[in-house]
Amino acid sequence: MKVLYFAWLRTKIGCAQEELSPPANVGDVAALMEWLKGRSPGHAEALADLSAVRAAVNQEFVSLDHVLAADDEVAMFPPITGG
Amino acid sequence: MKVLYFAWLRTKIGCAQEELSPPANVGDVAALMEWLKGRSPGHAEALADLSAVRAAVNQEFVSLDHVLAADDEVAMFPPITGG
Amino acid sequence: MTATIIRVQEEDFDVGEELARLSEGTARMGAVVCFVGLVRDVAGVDAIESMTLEHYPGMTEAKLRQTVSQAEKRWPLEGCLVIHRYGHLEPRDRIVLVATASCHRDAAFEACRFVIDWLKTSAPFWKKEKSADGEYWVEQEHSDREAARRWEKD
Amino acid sequence: MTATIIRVQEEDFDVGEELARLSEGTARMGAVVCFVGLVRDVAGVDAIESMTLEHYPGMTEAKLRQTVSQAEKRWPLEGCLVIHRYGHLEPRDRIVLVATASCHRDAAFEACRFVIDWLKTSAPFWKKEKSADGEYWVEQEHSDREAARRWEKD
Repeated sequence: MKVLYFAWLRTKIGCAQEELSPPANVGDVAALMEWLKGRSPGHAEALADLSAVRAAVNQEFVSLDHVLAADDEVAMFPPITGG
Repeated sequence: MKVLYFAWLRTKIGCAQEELSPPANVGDVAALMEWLKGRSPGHAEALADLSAVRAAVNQEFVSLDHVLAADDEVAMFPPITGG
Repeated sequence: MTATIIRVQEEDFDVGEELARLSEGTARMGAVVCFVGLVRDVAGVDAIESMTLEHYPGMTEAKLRQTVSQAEKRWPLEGCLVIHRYGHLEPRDRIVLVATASCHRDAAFEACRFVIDWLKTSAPFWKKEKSADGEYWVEQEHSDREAARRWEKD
Repeated sequence: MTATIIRVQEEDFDVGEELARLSEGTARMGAVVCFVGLVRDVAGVDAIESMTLEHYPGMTEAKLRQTVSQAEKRWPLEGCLVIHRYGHLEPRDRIVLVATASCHRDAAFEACRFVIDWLKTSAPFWKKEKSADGEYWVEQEHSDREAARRWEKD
């Protein structure tokens, strides 16, 4: 599973992209975020308030209960501010 | 009084601008148009249907009952089609 | 502070250059909206070969100034630009450019729409189109009168 | 027949050239509406020195294509162009260009507004502003969410 971080999630985590194999009980995006918090203090800080985090799976916006597959590309980021 | 014609009024009348001194009983724009019809068959044809004619006095749109002064600049034209 | 540019001219204009000129001297404008009117090659069923735009020099400029000044009263604009051409034009030629600049896009969009809608029924221009059947003066479109009238209700 | 141009790039763009490219190959478009978003030198009370725009390569282009394709379904467009920059930007720099072309101005205005409103909440870009106080990530504006939501009602 490829996990991408953007904007302040990237700067807090200190990394733009990770190749990960979460355990089988990590079934959806919310569970993945909980699991990621254990990887480092940076992950824990970036994912402390999930109401401020948005996600995309395979480049489509999804809600946190979106079910994950092993080869998904998962992105985490704050609300977007383009234009 | 300066009288200007635009678009098909100009082509029917065959002239873009006339310097005229209408008689004292020509008090408003409608009366001026009636009086102009007597000047030539072109004028009569151009001003035959006043519902198709618009007017401006001193470069402001006016209705046909607008009262005229001797040194007014009066323009006659069809509904505008710019832009 | 508002930059106001109004020009009535026979020559073509460069949209990029004109927009750049509008935003000279200020970094407060976050949004520029522009409308470009082009000569189409069809009108109804007829193929248009060319077009001639006649106008009323003096009154045209005055009416454009009035329109822009109304827009500047109604919306917080940082700049407003109107260029309208006259004379001989061919399909694809630019006829008119309206550009409005504001801090935010709402005002810029609304003001641009207002200026072009209002211009279409208040600036003294007349179009003559030339097709294979000959030349004829274009009639005013009902939709243009309605579009202008909409702004009177507010 | 519709010309669709979507680009995500670091370099600046020339509005005049891009609009000319949009209208190449057709004389059916009578109306082109464009929106240009510029970097302002203030945000709230802070003076902005510069800005960095980060995006999600791949998803950005996909989202822009989806947005344009929705606009093309909703309005009779002859062309639609979106160019969005990323990277380092300074006050007065162009950020985004949206241009829509149609036979008539109603469709062009509405579609242009739709694309910029929709893009603001669906294209994955994030702005970081730099002021005298340091660098901070910009928060999404409530008004942008509302502007995008308006189009969902129809």
